[in-house]
Formats: sequence, structure tokens, C-alpha cells
Amino acid sequence: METAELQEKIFAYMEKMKGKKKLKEKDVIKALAEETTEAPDAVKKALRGMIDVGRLMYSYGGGASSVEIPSEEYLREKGLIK
Amino acid sequence: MALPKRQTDIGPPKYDQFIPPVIKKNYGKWKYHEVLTGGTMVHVAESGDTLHTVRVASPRILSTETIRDICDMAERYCEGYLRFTTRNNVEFLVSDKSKMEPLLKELKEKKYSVGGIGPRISNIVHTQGWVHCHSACTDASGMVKAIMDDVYDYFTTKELPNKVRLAVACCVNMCGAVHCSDIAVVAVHRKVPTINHELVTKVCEIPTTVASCPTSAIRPNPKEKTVTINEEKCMYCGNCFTVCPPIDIHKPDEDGVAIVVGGKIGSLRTSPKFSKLAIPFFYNEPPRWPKVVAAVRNILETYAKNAKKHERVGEWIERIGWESFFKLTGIEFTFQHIDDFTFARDTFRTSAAFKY
Amino acid sequence: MALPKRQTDIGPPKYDQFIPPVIKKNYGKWKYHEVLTGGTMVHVAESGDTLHTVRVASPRILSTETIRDICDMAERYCEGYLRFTTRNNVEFLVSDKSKMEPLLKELKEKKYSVGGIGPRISNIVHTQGWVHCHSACTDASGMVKAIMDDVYDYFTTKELPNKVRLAVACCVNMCGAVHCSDIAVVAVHRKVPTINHELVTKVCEIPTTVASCPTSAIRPNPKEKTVTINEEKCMYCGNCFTVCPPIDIHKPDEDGVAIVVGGKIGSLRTSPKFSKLAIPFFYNEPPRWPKVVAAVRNILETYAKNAKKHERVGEWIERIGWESFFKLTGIEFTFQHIDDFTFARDTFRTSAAFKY
Amino acid sequence: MSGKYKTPLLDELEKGPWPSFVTEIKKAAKKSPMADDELGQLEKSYRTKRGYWKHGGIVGVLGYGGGVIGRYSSLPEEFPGIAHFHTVRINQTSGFFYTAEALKMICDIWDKYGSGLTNMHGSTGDLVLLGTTTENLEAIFAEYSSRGWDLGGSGSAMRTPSCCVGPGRCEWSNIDTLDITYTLTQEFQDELHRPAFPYKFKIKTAGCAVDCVAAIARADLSIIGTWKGNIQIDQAEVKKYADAGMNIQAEIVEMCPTNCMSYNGTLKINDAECSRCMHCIAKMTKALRSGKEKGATLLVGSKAPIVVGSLLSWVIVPFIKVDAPYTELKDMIRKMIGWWDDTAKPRERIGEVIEAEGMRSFLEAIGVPAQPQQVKEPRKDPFFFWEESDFQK
Amino acid sequence: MSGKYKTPLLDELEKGPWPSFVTEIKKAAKKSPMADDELGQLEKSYRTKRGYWKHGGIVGVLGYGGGVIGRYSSLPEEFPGIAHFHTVRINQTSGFFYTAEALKMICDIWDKYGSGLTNMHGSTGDLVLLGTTTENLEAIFAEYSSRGWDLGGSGSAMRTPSCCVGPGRCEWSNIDTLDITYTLTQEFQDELHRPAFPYKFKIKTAGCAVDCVAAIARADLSIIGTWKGNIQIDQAEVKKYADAGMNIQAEIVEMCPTNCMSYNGTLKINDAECSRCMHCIAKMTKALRSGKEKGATLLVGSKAPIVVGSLLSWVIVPFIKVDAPYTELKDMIRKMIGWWDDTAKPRERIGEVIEAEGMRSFLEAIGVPAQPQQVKEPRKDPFFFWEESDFQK
Ligand code: SRM
Ligand code: SRM
Ligand code: SRM
Ligand code: SRM
Ligand code: SF4
Ligand code: SF4
Ligand code: SF4
Ligand code: SF4
Ligand code: SF4
Ligand code: SF4
Ligand code: SF4
Ligand code: SF4
Repeated sequence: METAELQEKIFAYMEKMKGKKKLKEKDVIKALAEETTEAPDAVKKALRGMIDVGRLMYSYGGGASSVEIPSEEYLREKGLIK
Repeated sequence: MALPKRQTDIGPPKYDQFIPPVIKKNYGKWKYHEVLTGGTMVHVAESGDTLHTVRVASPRILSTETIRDICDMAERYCEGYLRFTTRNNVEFLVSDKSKMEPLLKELKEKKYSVGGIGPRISNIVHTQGWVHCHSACTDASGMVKAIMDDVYDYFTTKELPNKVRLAVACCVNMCGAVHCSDIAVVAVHRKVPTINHELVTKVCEIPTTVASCPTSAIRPNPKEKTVTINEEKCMYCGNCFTVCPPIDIHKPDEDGVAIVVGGKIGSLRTSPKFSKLAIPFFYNEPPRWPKVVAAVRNILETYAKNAKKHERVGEWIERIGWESFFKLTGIEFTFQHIDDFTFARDTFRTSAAFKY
Repeated sequence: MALPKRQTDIGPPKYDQFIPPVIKKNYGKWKYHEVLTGGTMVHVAESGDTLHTVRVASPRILSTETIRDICDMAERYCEGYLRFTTRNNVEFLVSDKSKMEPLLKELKEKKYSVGGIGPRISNIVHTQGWVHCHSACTDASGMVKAIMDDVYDYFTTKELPNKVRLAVACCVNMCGAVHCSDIAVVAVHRKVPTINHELVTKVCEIPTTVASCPTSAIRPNPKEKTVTINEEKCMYCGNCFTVCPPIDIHKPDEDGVAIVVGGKIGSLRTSPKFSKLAIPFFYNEPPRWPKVVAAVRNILETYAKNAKKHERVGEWIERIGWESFFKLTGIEFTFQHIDDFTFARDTFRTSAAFKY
Repeated sequence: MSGKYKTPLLDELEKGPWPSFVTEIKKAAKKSPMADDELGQLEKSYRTKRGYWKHGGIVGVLGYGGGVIGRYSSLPEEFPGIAHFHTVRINQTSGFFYTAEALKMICDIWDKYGSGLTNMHGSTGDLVLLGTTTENLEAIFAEYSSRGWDLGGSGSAMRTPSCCVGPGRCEWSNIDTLDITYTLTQEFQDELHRPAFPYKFKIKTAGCAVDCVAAIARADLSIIGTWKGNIQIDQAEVKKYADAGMNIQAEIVEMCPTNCMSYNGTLKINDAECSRCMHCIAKMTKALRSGKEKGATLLVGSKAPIVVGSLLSWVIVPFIKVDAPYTELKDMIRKMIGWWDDTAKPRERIGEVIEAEGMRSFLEAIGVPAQPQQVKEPRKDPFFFWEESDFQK
Repeated sequence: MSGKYKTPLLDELEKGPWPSFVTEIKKAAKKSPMADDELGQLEKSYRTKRGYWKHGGIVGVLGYGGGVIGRYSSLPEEFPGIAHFHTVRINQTSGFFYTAEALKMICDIWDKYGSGLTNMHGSTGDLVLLGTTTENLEAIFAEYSSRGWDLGGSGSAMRTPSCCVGPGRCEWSNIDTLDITYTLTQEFQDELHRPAFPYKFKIKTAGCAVDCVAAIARADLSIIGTWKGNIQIDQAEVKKYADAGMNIQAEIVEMCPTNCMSYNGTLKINDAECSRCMHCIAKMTKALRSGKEKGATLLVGSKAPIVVGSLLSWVIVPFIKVDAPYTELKDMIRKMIGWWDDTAKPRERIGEVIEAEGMRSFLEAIGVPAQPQQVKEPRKDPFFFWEESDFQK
């Protein structure tokens, strides 16, 4: 699968799960590896690509880290949107 | 002005750029050291080279101004080389012995405190407290200052039977190594947290909150989308607050600190030990916590008077028995001293032999 | 023939009817004792009176015939007075010193075994086994006989560094005091029990059965009115079998015994200690369990050779360290030795200092 | 009537110097078909490596809830003599003292109604009669009780208290173990015979910390004699030990756990530091005697490993006076049992309940203050409870 | 701009000989309104006895999941300068060695973007910059990283490894603590910056059992240098210690935990019994040197008391060679983390998981056999598991 396509699927999954459960990076990798039959490492790489450009982001709360869709505020702060 | 280009995953710079030539040359080939004074020592290499160290107290919270001043001195006397210790002191690494005197002189003039080497008290390991942490149940820096002012002689000159490691934890998360210190202060709550239910519903994950409680005191209330706390079971650890801040654990008038003793880290002579409860509670008395300071001094001096040379606090107590520790220090033994956590069983006395 | 009239709640007869005059006179006023031989001793009272004791081995299962024989001897040499010990030996209480020789002679002729006093092995504490208990996973009496035949010299004459208390438990209920013995054998299962579901439905209380399991391996199956066992969690303790016999724990070909060591009861020198696992398994090999017997002897002799005078087995092991115990005895260390029960944590080594 | 069975495996256990239980069973089998069938079934167990006993069925004597353990062969057709093979627990005397006369009486009755086999004694302390039938139980009870012997305990009840020989023949006993045991057994007759507790409750009494009855390891309440005051030293006798070759430095001084002794010709003890462990006294019995103020330490909770792992008893009352009529001791025991009875789940021993509920709850219920003697060391983790009463101080 | 607040309580803490953190904050406050508001809020905390900080809000630099701790005043109107007051964790150098030049550069950038306050160092080991705003984070990162300094860890990630001074200035170091720490930090860059673990994972390395970095108490993986072979004794130096007044018998021989030493003019060690505790070497550094074959003990699991109580690390690998490029060590760490990551519930540290799952499961996963060195003592209760593989033996 093309990286871009995989990333779309990741994003779709993240949107679906938004507000339902805090996802660890590992949860995302597991879910998508299952859904797409891609190797976990490939999913991880695609995910990292998204995080590096601010399409997704790491979050921290309650003592644990998770992956989330960034807020507008965050994107603005990072200069990714105006 | 344009920012320089960021780099990622480069890690820290390699240590070898920061070590003085005498270390580079004698790396891993030190032969012995000698403690010269309470705050100076010399390491001698197999080659015969020497490296003098001057250890200087630090409040750990350092302004850039002070760091620059320290750096200036390092440049004057140490070719710019210095280090920090694992207990947050500053160490001047003096390759040229003749620089020792002027360095010590300048330090003295500037009122830096030289000490912490040998069988003495060194800096108190501590963390953020009210200075920076949302979890803090006392202030760490202030308590440290108050205690160190009081036991100052044991940092600079006076000897003890062995090193005495002090620590302050500003909450039971214990970001220092309080759980294995000779004498330590740990801040504790004593009341069940109050719940702001509306906010809980908004900002907290109920399952995580429920799971956070070590004693299973928290039950979900799915109807109201919040939680309830079983008061009987809550031991005020504040873990729920960490995962769900609207469960407020802070009660300024009932919060305070406990004193624990007898821990150690090294494997010398006896195995590493956890610290055990000595005094269950003192109210927070900022700015100088006089009762806490007095209690620490009492334990310290009782140890100094009674321990054998090289015995750590915990080794001394284990030799004489805890019943004697309480007698000698005059500390009251209470129900709080008796363990009721997971491993309580192993702390109950299972022998007909004990001291009165 | 009419039965005599029963009485209730009368309790046992009072002890004072059964103690010889010399004891009555010197009750609580003994001054000292001397061990004379491996099976005889004399107690001297403050008054100067003496009481000689001859200790005789017993298989604990005694026929009335043997009891009568013992009584006859007590009448001949002890004015009829005798007692049993807490380890089930017989003690002849000889008030008249001149009776010692003829008593010992008769005992010898009749092949009674005199011994068990002083720093020696005494009788093995044990319980029912296949002789009488539904829970038994080995036979106790047979194993005891086989071991005592082998270490017999240490009962009668040979000295050890200190007393060595042996015990045999025929299942993990441990009706003796196996959990605090110098060397003990405890019978263990190694397979998950098989369930006769039909019978379970008939004869067992499901909630009690579920609750009986220490590891929560048992779940109710309300639909079928029976229970299921999570094989991962079951540790073959047999507790479910005790409350619900159709859950059969017995697997003759996989059952056997473990050897535990280093326990003690008294508070002398060191606190009472639990026994710890030395050898996790031997198959049942009736009638004489040769491998178990050899293993006990190996541990015993390694102790005899290496311990200091007055050191009990557990004290010796703690002095040299368990790693040395395994080395000296040549016993293999396995995953079974590592605790995974409630208090596992406290058994993990938390020190960088240990022997290779 | 004996000899019905060939017992080649068991016969192996008649060889060797140690007295043979097989010989004992064979002796009984000469007179009792029950004992003979016991022998036969046991040989089979030795062949197949498993036992053939069932429990179940309620057996006992009228009005009592314990004292008899019902046992049935699971092969009653093969071994009809032991279709029933119950044991009867008879309360032993304090310290296991007997006269030949009393024991012979016990044997006579047993030969009449049972297998002729006994355990002298059971592990709790009872005199155990091994193997009879349901129908004989009332007769057995009438015969023994009319002669002054009562049944022991079983089930969820007080069990037969037991003790070391104590003042009967031991120079170290600090308390009257025999009398305490007798008195408590009498005091708790109702609790012993009528099981009303959550589970078993055992009491054992030792005269000193040597603990020759293993009280600390196998009694819910362990009563252990001790003292206050200085160890009395007879220096002349110390010298005799030295002369006789004892290495007092190595064997006594260096083995003292509190390092409170010293020796250079004369032996010195710093009694304030002594933990009364008994080592020096035991090894130099002629030279040393315990202090003069006598009493006991009460420890609670020991038991076998099922379910929560083995327990040793825990120090609850460091020092208590125990003199006849033992009023304070009895009151204390009733308070302990009362709390346990109110608090325990079924089949929970007192030690398990203390652990589950916390030591404080127990101590407060019995009116004993917190004392450092109760613990090896104070708690480590800073998670401790406060009660309203603590704030009032 | 400083001096906005009266701070009578904090001023008390400028008295006395120990260096004052209040003075430090005041120094920073001269230049930074953030530091001044910090001072003001702190004075208020001293008055009311409570903190005024909130966590929450997601702060960090693009692509990373850690290295910045978001912190906000809960009184932003009263103390606007610290409405944001985040900390930035910068990876320290191995052993905390610096040049004045490097430190000054760090200060310059920090003065530009932050409060001018630091922690030298954080408890995990990072150089902590105390107090900046969200909008400055990217700039701070660009400035430092372009100069060769990276962020440290936070969140559910590998944390900044840390170590004792080791071969840099200590005669007892058995391993190259500085190089190991540098190498591991580089090796785990991804794990450090992108939190993908169940919870935090800390590594600390000490050159010997003295453990000057408290590795055994506060690192999920504690690497502690040790040796094989005999302790090397220089008898001439021993004599000098004696001449200088050291009581070798009392201070060394009798304090040796294994009793493997003896002294009568010459010092003897029975090395087979030595546990390498370091006592004698530490107290007689001129006379004794450790054995020649160097390596490390790997211990796992220590942590602070929340939730299951404090843990000290447990011996897992008694002896492992650790020489550059540390391939075996790296593999072992990856195996450990792999098992943990697969097995843990969220917020469960590796020690907690080992305890919950049993040591065997962990040891088998990382391919380490059971060894007596891993335990203080074998298990006591007879409840042990068997796996099919055990029966095949
Ligand atoms: C500089 C430092 C290492 C570092 O990388 O920064 C260090 C350096 C030395 N330690 Fe340490 N120790 C340092 C933290 C520790 C710690 C960790 C801690 O405190 O959190 C411990 C463990 C404490 C414990 O067991 O609880 C520690 C326990 C020791 C001991 C063991 C004392 C004992 O007998 O129990 C020695 C040996 C001695 O003093 O004889 C020792 C000895 C030494 C020597 C002599 C080692 C050497 O030959 O160079 C060094 C100077 C001694 C001194 O300061 O008296 N060092 N030392 C740390 C200084 C902290 C400070 O500012 O005071
Ligand atoms: C008769 C008996 C008490 C009774 O009421 O029946 C008894 C009697 C004596 N014991 Fe005991 N002990 C008796 C069971 C015990 C037990 C309990 C047990 O084995 O279950 C223990 C605890 C064992 C333990 O700690 O695990 C016990 C540990 C001792 C000790 C401690 C040895 C040590 O140093 O650890 C001594 C003192 C000594 O031997 O120096 C002792 C000493 C004595 C003395 C010398 C006491 C005296 O002054 O009279 C008695 C004779 C010594 C002998 O047998 O060597 N007795 N002795 C028990 C004999 C059992 C048997 O048939 O062998
Ligand atoms: C007869 C006796 C063994 C012996 O051969 O001496 C015995 C025999 C049994 N014990 Fe026991 N126990 C005997 C003393 C003990 C002791 C030792 C003691 O009392 O000093 C213990 C360890 C101490 C303790 O109480 O923990 C003991 C711990 C158990 C346990 C485990 C209890 C626990 O809480 O862990 C059980 C299991 C149970 O109660 O279900 C048990 C259960 C049993 C049962 C009733 C098995 C059953 O479930 O039916 C055994 C009946 C065997 C039979 O065929 O007669 N027996 N049992 C002992 C009683 C004789 C007497 O009255 O003098
Ligand atoms: C900054 C630092 C204290 C300091 O002043 O030095 C720190 C600060 C915090 N620690 Fe820590 N911990 C710091 C070292 C430690 C250590 C010591 C160590 O790493 O050697 C420990 C004990 C060892 C351990 O990991 O168990 C420690 C055990 C905790 C815990 C308890 C974790 C546990 O599993 O028991 C928490 C609670 C949590 O994670 O939710 C915690 C949580 C926190 C939080 C993040 C509180 C929170 O929930 O937001 C604190 C942020 C304070 C702030 O205002 O910045 N911190 N924390 C230390 C990190 C600086 C650095 O990177 O160098
Ligand atoms: S110990 Fe508690 S209050 Fe102090 S820094 Fe750590 S988490 Fe914050
Ligand atoms: S403070 Fe601790 S014990 Fe109390 S409810 Fe919160 S998490 Fe549970
Ligand atoms: S240990 Fe087990 S088999 Fe033996 S008598 Fe007790 S309950 Fe029965
Ligand atoms: S044998 Fe024990 S562990 Fe296994 S199911 Fe039965 S009660 Fe549970
Ligand atoms: S416990 Fe003490 S008093 Fe009782 S017999 Fe043993 S040594 Fe004597
Ligand atoms: S009784 Fe024990 S502690 Fe007391 S002096 Fe004797 S040996 Fe030492
Ligand atoms: S841990 Fe050992 S090697 Fe490291 S500094 Fe301390 S004494 Fe030296
Ligand atoms: S290192 Fe420790 S165990 Fe080894 S000889 Fe020295 S003091 Fe003894």
C-alpha cells in the first residue's frame, strides 16, 4: 500500500476514535496493521510521517502519552495554519 | 531574525568534549583518592597525575547569572571544566594544584559553601514543590534550605559515622530517591479528596480514574458520568488527582509531611534498604518548618552519638532494633507506623525475642 | 451390657494426677539438666532432687499392644509415670536413678530405639498420609520410616551442629509444622484437577468452591451448575478438592514430593524462619522413596560438614547465602524456586552484592 | 483373622532399625479385622500411589459438633472392614503426662470399639484413636467421658490447647504452661465442642522462647513465657563451662543476636539490650537463669500455607502477667475471638483477618496500644490512614 | 522590572549559610518578569500553604512527544507572567561534565526565551530549564538542537539515561559508565522522543556497587559494574592504614558481610565467599583493587511507591560483559522492553509487570535461565507452577 493511502486510513481511524478512547501509538499501529495487513513497522513509519508534519501529534495527560489529531490552536502555534 | 535549522534525534553531545585533558589521559586509570577537607579531594592516577576536586553546594534552582559566575571561576581555575554531581552539587575540576588556593579563596569571598565530601551530609535530593509542580503537597526548596542551614556544619566540616543522605519529596510520587534515604521528608495528605463532579464529567476518563486508585477506593458512577470515593479505603495518595485533576487532594490545613529513615542505596556491607516511617506527621510550617528541622536534627544526632564508625543510619537502627530507635530518639510509636499496605505481613514481628 | 453414663464438657483430666511425686515436689523449681547420652538426660531441681528421662522413638502409629508394653515398663521402672513429647516420642520418667540401667537394658533387648536428645535428629513430625487421609498426596509414615532408618545414627548417637528438625507433610495443608522445619518433605500435585461435573452439581456449593481457590482460577458456570478451572492460574493446591471432592486433584503418576529447608521455630539467636524450597520434585517411589532419602541425607551432611556449632540449618544457609547452598549441595536451581506467590517481591534480590 | 493380605511393599518397611508403623498395624490386625483391611488398602496405595479415602457424611456424638473425623474407604467392597474408619480425638493431658493405668484403660476401651490403632499424639495435641464405625461413637464417648476423658476439637471451633512440658520438667519455663493449658481448655469447653466460629482456633503455650511446642508456627494464639529483669549469672559455673572446653566467645558472645554480652574471664550482659532470645541460657544452663519478673508474650495468627501462604504468629501483647486464675488472659482471648468472629468470612483464620482488616482494627478492638515491639520495622510506603480520633490529639 | 512583590516569608529563606533558591529566583527576576511572577506566586503558596499549578494542555515540539512539561498557573490573572510556565528538559552530558563555554551558550539562549531559571539537574538527569511559554518552544528547540543539544524524555517513553562519574574520575569503576550512557541514549533516540511505551522507562548506570547514581532505586534498568576474580591486595598499603590508626579488625574485617576476610598483620580474603559489596575497597582504597575480569550486573524494576509500593531493582543477569559496541547489552534491553511493551497495561512499569506475570515469564522471554543470584531466598509456600516443558526433562 502507498504510504499516502495508509496515512489516510490512519487518519480516518483517528477521526473515528476521537473522543472515545485515548490511543497509544501502539494501539494505532495494532489496529491499522490488522485493518490493512501492512507490517506494524510500515504503519509506524507512516504514523511518524504524519506526526513529523503535524497531521497528528503526541499528547500527554493523566500520566500517560497518547496520539491525537491536533487542535487548531496547536497548528496555529506551530505555524502550520494561519 | 531567522531561527537556525532544527535537528532531531541527535541526542546529547558526546561527553568527551567536556572532560579536561587530565581525565582524557587517565580515563579509567585512576588509582586512589584522598579526601583533603570536607569539600576537597584529590584523585591520583596510575600515571601519577592528580586531579583536585572542589565541591560546592548548589540550591539546584540556579539562575543563569549564578551559572555564569560559576563558569567564570571554572575558566579562571579549571581551564573551563566543571561538572555537577548526582546530588546536584557543583564540582570544580582542578588540574593544576596551584589553582586550588585561589579558587577556594574566591569561593569563600563569594560565600559559596564548600563541602559534602566524605562521611558528611551532602546536598538534599529534592524536586519541584510549590515552585513548579501541580502535585506538590509542600515546598521542597524551602524545606531543604531550612534543614541545610541547620545541619550546615555537617556539610562543611563535622564528620558523621558515615555519609548521611537526606531527601525531600514534595508528594508521594517521590521524584527523588526518598524511598531509600538515610533521613527523608515526604509530603502527605491526610484527607479524602473532594470531587468536582461537573469537571470530572468533562475532563476525566472514568476507567483510567477508577484504575488509578491503588486501594480500589474509587467506583464509577456511570449514571452521573463521574466517580465516588469510598472514604474507608482511601489512603490519600493523590494518584487519582494526577490522572483527573478535578479530584482535589489538596487540603492546606491538613496537609503536611512525614519523616522516614534508614534507607540506603549502595550494596556495601548490607543490602540497599527502603526508608521506614519514623514520624507520621508535621503540619506545613513555612517558611522554615521548625519542627521538621528539629526532628531531623534529633535523629541525626542520636545516630551520630550511637552508631559505629561506617554504619549508615539504617544499619545502626537494624543493629539496635527499631524498638530501641524509638526509645533513643524519644519518638512516639503510633498506629500509622504499623504497615497496612500490601506487604504489611512481612513487617509484623514473628519472634518472641525483642527489646522492651 | 449397659453403657456408663456419658458426661459432657468435662475437659481432660487435670495433669497433676499424672505427674510423678518428684515432679510434684519440684514443680517449677528445676535448676538445670544434663544430657547424658543421645537418649537420656537428667534434670536437677533446686532441692537437689533428680529426674532421669529416657526418650524412646515411636512411629506415632501405635497399637494398643505396644502401648501396653510401654506401660508395663513404666510400671516396672517409673512407678507407672511416662509422657509423650511434642514430637511424639515416648519419655520414661525415672525418679529412682538405679532403675535406669535395667530400663535401658530391657529397651535394648526389645529393640526400642533410645535417642533424640541433644544436638541430634529427633522424631519426624508427620501426619496421616495414605493411612487415613483423603487429602494425602504421599504416604507420611512410610517416608518417615525410610528416612529415619537412613539417618538413624543421628538419632541415637552422632552429634550435629545443633538440633535438626525434620517433618513430612502429606499434602499442602501441612498438618505438621513443615513450614518451619530444618528439612522437610511436602507432597505436591503438579497438574490441574479433573472435574466430575455431574457430581459437582450434586454435592458442591458453587460459591464456596469458587471462593476456595487462592488464585481465583475457579469460575462458576451457572448454566451447567458447575465450575471451570483456568489452567493458567491453577497451582494445584488442592483446596478446591477439600471443599468439593468431585474436583479430583490426585494424579498418581504426576504427584510426588518437594523438599524444603531452613525453617526454625525457636527465637534463639535468629528469628523463627519459614522453610524454603530446596528441591521442587521427586516422584513418589514407595515403599522407600530412595531418592528423597538420599536428598535429605545430602543436605544433612552438607550442613553437618559446613555449619558452625549451634547453627541451625537455616542459620547456616543465611550465613553462607542461598547461592552457596545450591553450590555446596549440588542441587539444581529451577524456575520453581523463584517465588510467584503473594510475597514474591520480597524474595527477589535487591542488591548488587551476591556470590557467583 | 489377620494376614488376609500379602503386603510385599509394606513388608519392606518392617526392615531397618527405626520402629515400624507397619509392624504396629500388623499387631493390631491380629485382633482387629478393621486394622487388617487398613493394611490391605494401604498396600494397595503403595502399589498404585494414591490414597483411597473419602470424607463426607456427618458423624459425631449427640450434642457435640466435633471430636470425630468421619472417614470412609472409597473401596468399601474390597475392604469392608474400613468402610467406616473414623478417628476419635480425645483431649490429651497437659504436657502429655500419663500413668500406665490411665493409658491401659484407654487401650482397653479402644480394643473393644475400634481398630486398636492410635496416634500418640495428633499434631494439634489430641490423643487420636484411629478407626471406628459410626455406630460405636456414642458408646466410645460414654465409656471415656464417664471415666473423666472428654473429646477434642474439630471443625470450626476452638481446638484442643496444647503446651510444652514447662514447669513439669524444664528449668527455663517462665509460666505454668500445664496449668494455663488445662485452665483454658476448661474455660473454652463450649467453644471446643460446639463449632460456632468462622474456622478453627488453636492455642499453644510454651514456657519460653525456645518454643518446644512450636506455638509460634501453628497456633492462632501463641502464648510464650518470658521475663523482665536481668539475667542472673553464676560466674563460677561460667568458669566451669570454660574449663570444660566451651569457647564462650565463639559459642555464646558472638552468637548473641543483640551483641550485648562480653567475656573475659567473667561474663557480662547488658540486659537493657538483651532480647531474651534464650540462646545463652540454653547453652549454659548451669550458669545463667532468666530474670525474676515472669510473664508471657502473646502472639497471634500462625497457620499452614493454605490459602494466603504460611503465617508465623505476630507479637500483639509484648508482656502480660499470667498468674492463676488467668483472668486478664481469658478476657484478652475472649476479646480476640470476639473481634475475629464478628469480622471473619467463613474459613478465614484470625491471622488472615488481621492482615485483611489491618492491625489497627484488631488492636483497637482488643484495647492494645501500638508498640514498636509489634513490628520488625515500621511501614515503608507513605500510604497510611488517619482516623478522626487521630486529629483530636 | 523585578521587585513587583513583597516577599516577607521567602525573604526568611535568604538568611542562613546554605545557598538560597530565593536569591536565585530574585536574581532571575531582575531580568525576567516570568521569574518575578514565579516569586510572587510562591510567596502566596507560602502564605496559604498550597501550590497553584495546573497541568493539562498539550505542549511540545513538532514531531516529538516529550521533553517539555506543560505547566500553567491556576491564577493567571494574578500572575500573568507565569500563565504559561513550561519546563524544557535538555539531555545532559554523560556524567554531567560541561565546559564553561557550553554552559554559557545554554544560559544565553535561555535568557532569551525563558525565565532564566534552571535546575542543574532534574532528578532523572536532564538539564531542566524552568519556565517558558508555548510559543517559544519551537525556537528554543531550534536554537539548542542546531548547536548539538537535544531534548530529554517525558511521558510514556524512554527517559534520559544517566550515570555516575565512573572512569571519568573514580578508581572503582568497572565499566565505562559515561560511554554506555552516551551510547544507549543515542541508540534509543526514537524511543526517547516518541512515547510509544506503556509508561516511562529509565536506565541508570553505576560503575560499581557503591551506586553513586542511585540506579538500584530509581531506574527500570539498573546497570551496575562488577567483576570476577580476586580482589588485589597491596599489603604495604594495608600496613599504612593500620599505622595511620585504622582499626582494620573492627572497621573492615568485622564489617565484611560475608565474613570472608581475616587480618593479623596481613589481610586475607577468601574471594570465593566475597559478594563484592565494595565495603573494604571503599574504605581502603589505596590497598585494595577489584578483580580483573570486568562486567556488569543487570537489575530491573525499581520505582517510586505509586501504585504498588516502592520497588528496588531485582537482579536479572548476574554478570554480563559490557564492552563497546555493547551489542549484547543493547539486544538484552530491546528484549526486556519488547516483553514489557507486549505485556503491560497502560501506566504499568516493568517491575510491576514482572511481579504480576511472574519472574519466569520475563526470564523466558529474554532468554535468561533461573539462577540463585536472582533471589534472596527461594520461595517458601509449596504452591508452584509447572509447565509442559518441565515434564519433558
Ligand atoms: C560525585 C558522586 C558521583 C557523581 O557521579 O556525581 C560521588 C562520588 C564519590 N563517591 Fe559516592 N558519589 C556520589 C553520590 C553517591 C550516592 C548517590 C546518592 O547519594 O544519591 C551514594 C549512595 C548513597 C546510599 O548508599 O544511600 C554514594 C555512596 C558512596 C559511598 C558509600 C558509603 C557507605 O559506606 O554506605 C562511598 C564510599 C565511601 O564513602 O567510603 C562513596 C564514594 C565516592 C567516591 C569516593 C568515589 C571515588 O573514589 O571517587 C567519590 C567521592 C566521595 C565523596 O563525595 O565523599 N559514595 N555516593 C556523587 C556525589 C553526590 C554529592 O554531591 O554528594
Ligand atoms: C521434650 C520436649 C518438650 C515437650 O514438651 O515435649 C523438649 C524438651 C527439651 N528441649 Fe526442646 N523439646 C521438645 C521440642 C522442641 C521443639 C519443637 C519441635 O521440634 O517441634 C523445638 C523447636 C525447634 C525449632 O526451633 O525448630 C525445640 C527446641 C529446643 C532448643 C533450641 C535449639 C536451638 O538452638 O535452636 C533447645 C535448647 C538446646 O538444645 O540448647 C531445647 C531444649 C530442650 C530441653 C533441654 C529443655 C530442658 O531444659 O528441659 C529439653 C530436652 C532437650 C532435648 O530433647 O534435647 N529445645 N524443642 C520436646 C521434645 C521433642 C522430641 O521428642 O524430640
Ligand atoms: C489428625 C491431624 C493430623 C495428624 O495426623 O496429627 C490432622 C488431620 C487433618 N487435618 Fe489438619 N490435622 C491435624 C493438625 C493440624 C495442624 C497442626 C496443629 O494443629 O498444630 C495444622 C497446621 C496448623 C494450622 O492449623 O494451620 C493443620 C492444618 C490443616 C489444614 C489447613 C488449615 C489452614 O487454615 O491452613 C486443613 C484444611 C482444612 O481445614 O480444610 C486441615 C485438615 C485436616 C483434615 C481434617 C483433612 C480434611 O479436610 O478432612 C485431616 C483429617 C485427617 C484424617 O484422616 O484424620 N488441617 N492440621 C491433626 C489433628 C490431630 C489432633 O487433633 O491432635
Ligand atoms: C522534574 C522532575 C523532578 C525534579 O525536580 O527533578 C520530575 C517531575 C515530575 N514528575 Fe517525576 N520528576 C522527575 C524525576 C522522577 C524520578 C527520579 C528519577 O527519574 O530518577 C522519579 C522516581 C523514579 C521512578 O521513575 O519511579 C519520579 C517519579 C514520578 C512519578 C511516579 C512514577 C511511578 O511509577 O511511581 C510520577 C507520577 C506520574 O508519572 O504520573 C511523576 C510525575 C512527575 C510530574 C510529571 C508530575 C505530573 O504528573 O505532571 C512532575 C512534573 C513537575 C514539574 O512541575 O515539572 N514522577 N520522577 C524529575 C525529572 C527531571 C528530569 O528529567 O531530569
Ligand atoms: S515529588 Fe510530587 S510534587 Fe514533587 S516534583 Fe515529583 S510529582 Fe511534583
Ligand atoms: S487519593 Fe489515592 S487512595 Fe484516595 S481515592 Fe485517590 S487514588 Fe484512591
Ligand atoms: S497434611 Fe494433608 S494429607 Fe496429611 S493429614 Fe493433613 S490434610 Fe491429610
Ligand atoms: S487446585 Fe488450588 S489453585 Fe487449582 S483450582 Fe483448585 S483451589 Fe484453585
Ligand atoms: S519451651 Fe522453654 S520452657 Fe518449654 S520445654 Fe522448651 S525450653 Fe522448656
Ligand atoms: S538471651 Fe539472647 S539476647 Fe539475651 S544475652 Fe542471651 S544470647 Fe544475648
Ligand atoms: S558508583 Fe562506583 S564507580 Fe561510580 S562514582 Fe560511585 S564509587 Fe565510583
Ligand atoms: S567486597 Fe565486601 S564481601 Fe568482599 S571482601 Fe570486601 S567487604 Fe567482604
